[in-house]
Amino acid sequence: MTPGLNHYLVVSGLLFSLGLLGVLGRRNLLIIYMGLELMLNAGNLALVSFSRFNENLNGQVMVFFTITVAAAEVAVGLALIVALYRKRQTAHVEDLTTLKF
Amino acid sequence: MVVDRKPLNWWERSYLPAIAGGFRVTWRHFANTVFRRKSVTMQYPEEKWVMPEGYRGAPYLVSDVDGHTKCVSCQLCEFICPPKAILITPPGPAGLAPDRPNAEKMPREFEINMLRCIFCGLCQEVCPEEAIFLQKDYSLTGLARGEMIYNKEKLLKLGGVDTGIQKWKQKLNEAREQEVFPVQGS
Amino acid sequence: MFESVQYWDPAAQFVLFSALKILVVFGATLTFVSLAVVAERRVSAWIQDRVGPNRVGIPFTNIRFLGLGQMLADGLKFLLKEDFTPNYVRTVYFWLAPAITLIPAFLTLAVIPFGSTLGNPNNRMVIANLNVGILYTFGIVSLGVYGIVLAGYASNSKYPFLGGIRSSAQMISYEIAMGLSVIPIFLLVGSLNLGDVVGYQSGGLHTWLVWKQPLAFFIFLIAAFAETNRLPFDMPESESELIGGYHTEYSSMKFALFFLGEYANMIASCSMMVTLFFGGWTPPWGAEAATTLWAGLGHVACFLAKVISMMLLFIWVRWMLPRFRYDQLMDLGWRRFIPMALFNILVTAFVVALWQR
Amino acid sequence: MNSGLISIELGVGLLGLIVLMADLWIAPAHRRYLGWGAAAALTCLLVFGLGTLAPQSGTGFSGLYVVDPLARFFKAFFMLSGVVVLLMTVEYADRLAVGLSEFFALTLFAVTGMLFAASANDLTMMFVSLELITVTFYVLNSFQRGKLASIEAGVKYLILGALASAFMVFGIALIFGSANTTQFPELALRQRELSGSPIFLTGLAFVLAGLGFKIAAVPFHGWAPDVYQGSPAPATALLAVGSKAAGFVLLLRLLFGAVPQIATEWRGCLGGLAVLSLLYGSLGAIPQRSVKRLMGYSSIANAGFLLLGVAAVSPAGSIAVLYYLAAYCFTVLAVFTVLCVVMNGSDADDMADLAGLGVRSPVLAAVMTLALASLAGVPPLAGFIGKFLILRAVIAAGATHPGYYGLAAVAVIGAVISLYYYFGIVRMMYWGGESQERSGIAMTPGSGIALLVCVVGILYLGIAPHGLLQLSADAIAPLQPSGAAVVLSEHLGVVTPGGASR
Amino acid sequence: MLTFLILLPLITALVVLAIPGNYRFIIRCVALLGTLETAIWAAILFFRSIPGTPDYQFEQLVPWISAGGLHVNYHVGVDGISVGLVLAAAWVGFAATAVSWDVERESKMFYVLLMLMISGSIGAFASLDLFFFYFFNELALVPTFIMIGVWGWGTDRQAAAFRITLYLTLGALVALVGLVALYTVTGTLDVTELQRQLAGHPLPLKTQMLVFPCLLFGFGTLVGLWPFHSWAPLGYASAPAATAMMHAGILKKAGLLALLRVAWPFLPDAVAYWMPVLAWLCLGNLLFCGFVALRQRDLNLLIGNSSLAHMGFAFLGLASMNVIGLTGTVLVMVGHAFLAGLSFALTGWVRQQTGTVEMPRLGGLLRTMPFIGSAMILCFLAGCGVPGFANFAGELGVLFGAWKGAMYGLHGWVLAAAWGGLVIGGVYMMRAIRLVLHGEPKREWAEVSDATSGWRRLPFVALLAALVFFGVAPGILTRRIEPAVVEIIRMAGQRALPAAPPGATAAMQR
Amino acid sequence: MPPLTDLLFYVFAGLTLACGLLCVVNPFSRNPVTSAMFLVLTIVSMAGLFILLHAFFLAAVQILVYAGAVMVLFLFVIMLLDLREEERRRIRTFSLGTGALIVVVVAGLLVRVLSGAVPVRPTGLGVEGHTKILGRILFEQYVLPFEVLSLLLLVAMVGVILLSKKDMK
Repeated sequence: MTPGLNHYLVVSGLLFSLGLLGVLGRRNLLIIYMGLELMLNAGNLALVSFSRFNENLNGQVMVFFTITVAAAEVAVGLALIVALYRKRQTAHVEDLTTLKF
Repeated sequence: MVVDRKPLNWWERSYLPAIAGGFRVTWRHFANTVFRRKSVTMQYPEEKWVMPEGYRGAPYLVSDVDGHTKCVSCQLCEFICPPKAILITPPGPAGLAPDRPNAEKMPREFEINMLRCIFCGLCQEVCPEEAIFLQKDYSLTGLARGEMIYNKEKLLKLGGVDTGIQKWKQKLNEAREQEVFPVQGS
Repeated sequence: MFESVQYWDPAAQFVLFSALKILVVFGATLTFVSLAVVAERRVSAWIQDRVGPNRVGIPFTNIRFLGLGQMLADGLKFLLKEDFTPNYVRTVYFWLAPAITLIPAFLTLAVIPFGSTLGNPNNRMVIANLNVGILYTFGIVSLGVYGIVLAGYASNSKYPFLGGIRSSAQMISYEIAMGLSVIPIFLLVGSLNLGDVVGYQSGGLHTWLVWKQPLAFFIFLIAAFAETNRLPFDMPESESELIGGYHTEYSSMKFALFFLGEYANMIASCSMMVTLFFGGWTPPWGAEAATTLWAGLGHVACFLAKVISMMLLFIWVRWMLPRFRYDQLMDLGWRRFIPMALFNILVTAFVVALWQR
Repeated sequence: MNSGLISIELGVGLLGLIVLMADLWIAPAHRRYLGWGAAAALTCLLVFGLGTLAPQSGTGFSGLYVVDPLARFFKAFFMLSGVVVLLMTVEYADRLAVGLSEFFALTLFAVTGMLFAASANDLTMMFVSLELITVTFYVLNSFQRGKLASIEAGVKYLILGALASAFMVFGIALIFGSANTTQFPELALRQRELSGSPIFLTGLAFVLAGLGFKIAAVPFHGWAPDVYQGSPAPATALLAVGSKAAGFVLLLRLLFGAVPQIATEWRGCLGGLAVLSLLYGSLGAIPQRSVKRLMGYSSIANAGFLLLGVAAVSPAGSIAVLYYLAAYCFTVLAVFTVLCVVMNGSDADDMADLAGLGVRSPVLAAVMTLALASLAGVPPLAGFIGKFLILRAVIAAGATHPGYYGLAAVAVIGAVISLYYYFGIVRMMYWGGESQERSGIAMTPGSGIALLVCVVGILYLGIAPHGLLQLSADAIAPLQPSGAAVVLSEHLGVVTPGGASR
Repeated sequence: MLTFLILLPLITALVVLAIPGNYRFIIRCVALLGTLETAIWAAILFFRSIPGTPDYQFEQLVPWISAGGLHVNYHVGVDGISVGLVLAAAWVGFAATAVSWDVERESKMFYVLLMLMISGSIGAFASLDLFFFYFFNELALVPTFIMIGVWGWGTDRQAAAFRITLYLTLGALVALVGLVALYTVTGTLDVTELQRQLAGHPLPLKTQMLVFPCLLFGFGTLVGLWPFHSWAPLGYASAPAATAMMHAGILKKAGLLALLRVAWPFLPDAVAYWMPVLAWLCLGNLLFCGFVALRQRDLNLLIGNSSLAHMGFAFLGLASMNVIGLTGTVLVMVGHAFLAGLSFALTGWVRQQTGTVEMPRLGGLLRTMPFIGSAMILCFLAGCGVPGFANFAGELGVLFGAWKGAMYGLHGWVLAAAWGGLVIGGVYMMRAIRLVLHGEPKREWAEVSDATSGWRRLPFVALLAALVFFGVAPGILTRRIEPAVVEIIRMAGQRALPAAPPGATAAMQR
Repeated sequence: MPPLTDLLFYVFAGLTLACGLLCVVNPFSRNPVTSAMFLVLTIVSMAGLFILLHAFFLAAVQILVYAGAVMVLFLFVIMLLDLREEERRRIRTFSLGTGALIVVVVAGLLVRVLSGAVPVRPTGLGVEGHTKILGRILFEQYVLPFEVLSLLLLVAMVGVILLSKKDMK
């Protein structure tokens, strides 16, 4: 069966869900962050496939923006995680307990 | 003491002159080697280095003009040897060698472990009989460790006959000179 | 035999030629790598007033053609040595790393036009004629760092680790300078396709982009040194500090893969430089795409000659400059070359805009 | 390209760059003057920029960017809060170990992002400007690297912010795919056919989830209390005011500018979220001891109030949201400025540290009381008018659906609870226990000006709301009450000028 | 004129603010002068108002907001109902300022807040725009919380402050919801505008049924309608005298006024529907609070509960829905304003002198402080509804009204119970007199002093005089009240649907 | 050759999903490095999908930026932090289960909604991601977001330096 728009979209939807699974299910900040990257990528895939099948290149431009934003976010985020690790020797969500009541 | 760095001007700080200099130097060497064949490397097994005077290689035993071993088993060299490469077996109570009854104590066995020897030359320094010399050999090879322990025969063979230095003649001359030493006045 | 091919289905022809090209390029690169190793040793020797390895020729004869048999000997040695895996390493990554290092280096070569044609205009002498050739190259090159990082990580030992960290930082940093430095080229050429870049320079020596973009070339060259971890930027390996860096724990064939990777990277960089700045396969007097087999081969030879010259430059530089300190390296990359490259882009863009108006 | 349209954004962005560069030549001891300079310059931009530079309305950059009264309203809003936050930062400078000028610059960049957000007329522009805000806040929140709390705040904001971005990207993808455009006006043209497309609706829901994060509405609220507590006070203030307002302006534009019909269909959902936010925020705030954390919960509750205004799906509701935001801006800024000044010595922000403030500094205590009273909705302060407008909008919408009366009831309950916890702080200030500290509190001129601005704002908005109300009414004009909204107001037969239409 | 009255305390507050905090004497003098002037002007206003007309007088209208679909004007004016209340507010305000002479702590803030309260209450009574009514009401309410919290008495004053804050805010907000709902339907909050708009076009029943409960429970809470009353005694017990005077005496009446102004004329169907409920609830006030008052040991709690009981009378009058009942209610409101002011002033004096208001601990105060004691007896007598005081006329009116209303649906039991409430009132008042004033003076209270100087006596005398004056000549009030009440009844007469029992309309028309 | 590209779609899609799954929940290893490597594989397979969708430029950018820079940064950080202790932590079955439940719901919803997707303009062969056209759109239509992004990158740069500089001052 020739893959059409919906095939690509289902892949992207599943990828999004996988990323969400990583965010919700895992406790390691780095892996959570990777899950977030997966979700962003799922968005990219959806954009590119729409862009292809709708014959509208604007979606690809949006992907370009997304990738850039993701890169910036990752840079800041990893710097933050490293700062956290320096302070607390952990990269685990459960250890973020300073701010509770 | 603090040595201030030489302040660089703008042009120097771009490091381009230094880089160009580097290119020049390396190019000179390259060209010398390739085009003028001025490489410093010898084609070793074919060409060999001519040892300079005074080169100190492996220590070998020498025999005197009569072809006799000069060593008298005093064991000073064995004692002084830093890596303990020398092993001397003195003649012991069994008596003197039958071939040289006049000699004092010719070693029954004299071994140098060339794997250990560091060519320091202390044995030569210390030898009262001038029986051991550092010679020009530097490339000692063997197929087994055992081969690298040179025994007396091998050492003597490699060492050859020493004609230049005759210690006892010297001593004799010195003794003679001492006889006219003004003793009586004392 | 060749004649019969011409009557095949075009697609089949395409596949056949592509496969052939891939085979040839792969084989040639491997040969080139071993040659480069020998060449490096010999040139090094010459620069240091030595002779270098000149004895190993054809075995069991006295024929020693410049010692080129050394490359076989080296290869044999790598193959036959004991392959040693320390028991504290992370095994999977330890095995993965050398392979990851090697693959990108070869993949990079896919987009480089190493000749015009072999007479048939349909078969261009490039494995993949991509519109985004240069981006592809940079993408693949950027993957190369994984091998080194993983090697450092997998070795589970401090020197390889430091080497891996240094290397990844160095490669990421210089990738930026490198990428920025080539942008003016594409501003001038107007296409990301490397074939077009070569076409732009096909008018002869004076059309080579190195004259128009000396600064870009300069930056690219130095970034290439850093990307290939060559002296004076071989911090990741730096024998005197890190006893070999990321490949300290490697031996035998796995080490050989790193070695191959390094030289293949070097070849790739040189090919890139030749393509971007020195007219690619065009001879210095300029040329159109070849129409005969021999002209085509001549172009390939021309390309190879240029690449070899660039490689010699690499080798030459190795003996010229001392190793930089790590902070100096980073300083150079971030605070000198990136601004310079940006400046270059601005100026070029300005000029191009003026010129087009 | 009519780049004159973005002159304000350019100005603020350049100002940030200048601050960043000026840092190189300014001795560390004098860096705080940079804040003064930045605040002054921003004020100039606010006055001249909105007055002369970009008075024209218009659409630019191929429809991605629009300057209309709504945008201008929010631009003024953002710049004003930027000025106050800068002044606040000057007060806070001693506690930022390093990078003071970077803090100023980042504040300015965040404001730039907000300015762009105010004018975003396209999903791409919306995404990009929101990301500019968000990423800036990652840094601002964790600015006190030495404090674990600050870093944790940053990390929490980071994870949830990135999650929101991911949702937004996916949502934008789906909207783009089903509508083949990302521009709001074009979406508005096609909304009738799109409202039947499940992909479009899913995408819209995802984008709204992303915006929900920005405004800290339940269930995207998880970060707010922690982040508010952990972050440096100026960052929190900007987060509370600017980021939330940016979220709301985009929400308004998206819901009413692009898909009013769907907004009407989804009003129940919006109302539900509003109720949840209100109750969660109000109830969560009760046991808090940390003032900043309390403000975090209060911010959730206020998001609930604002969402009520949105859920009303009427011009009145939008006006109310705008007015409420303006009131909220002054009030929250006042609270955080006072916190900045009071907490100067200690870094803690426990409520007990406020004990005896009434004695130590009657002025600060009075301002704080005023601000809290305004937050609680006590007349004649700004907050009251805001709450009144929201209530009015909700009750007016009640004619279309009786569920709105329930919303009004929840609003009342929320307001009462909020009064409880706000007055908890007031009580602490005036007759709360014995504080060890008896010394007076010095206030720098910077925070003095900031407080003055806030107090004047609170009182002005409370006593003479006409001007701002007119502005808000003008501002929401571009959100054409097309389609459903018109039907709605006709059905209501309300809000007709003069009131004598019957 | 009215604006001037509203502004006068505000200006005084500003002047006080400008005086440095340690010039206490000057602050007090300024505050006293300001309130005295207000009181005098209020009296002038009262006597210059024309009796016998339902029209609003001294009207003033300034446009305030007319943007964003919101149209609110600053609109003040008084009719017969509110003019008395304005007078009472100013008068009690003056008395409250006078009895606060001895406040030492943070006296500046105290006076400022007090001025705000006075200004707010006058404003609330004078507002003809419900938005401003709410506005002024809250302006007067908020200082209450602070004053109780800061200057209050007793250990649980914070709890009291919190409870009063929460209850009153909740009430205010619920009322606000009602007002907003009214506004969304009519588009205006101006009472005159509403009257004009709704004349002949009564609101739909649905709206009425929506708005009325909000108003009833909102304002009911403000007034202290059972069972939302529990804040009141506690709050009064903790509040400083002046606050309690202002709040119990004046502010509560704002809620009643709003009900009278808005609920009765504009929402008659809903009123009719809720009438029985209201009646039973006011019984709660009358009997429950009365019984609670019987059991009190604390004089302030007793007075607080008794004032709730009085509010019960007011509600009863409202529930009766006829001219005499409503007039009685207004009379009760005015009378109780003075009465509550006076009683809290007196207990404030006692508490300040003795430090306690526990009735069993006091005793024989009539001997040690004859003036205060006498005033207290008079005051308590007034509280029982003894003729000659203002309350008597009001309570009588209410009971008559209720009697009449019984024909229209008010349960007979309610009426009987109201009489019972009157009796209970007598009982606890007498008990208080016995416990506090009579008997042997205790030795621990030998040192206490009476209000001796003329200045000290002035507030008590003023309030007593007012009580007696309106008790003796209620006609001065009723002449002004009746036309306004008639107008209200007339408005209420136009009902959306003829659901009332046959005789009702006639009864209401009377 | 259409069948080949179809086949490639299934290969790349399968790879993408499988590697994505192994990235977030790997039953064999909880080592973050493994996750990161699988994420790299995911990204590379996605680049393959991009190529199938004729988005060559984006495929290259995807590899260049994501695989080449972002993920290296990830690896870098993972290596900097000594996370071996993390691997030994007990998995919270409950939270994982709850998360999985939510995810299943979301996934179900998405798949149901998305499987019915049809192109809005289903005619034609579609546009190729020619770099030139893309560049034109980017710099003409989307120049403003592009410039905003540049500011964003500046902010990120400043932020990273602030956050990770050793002891400043």
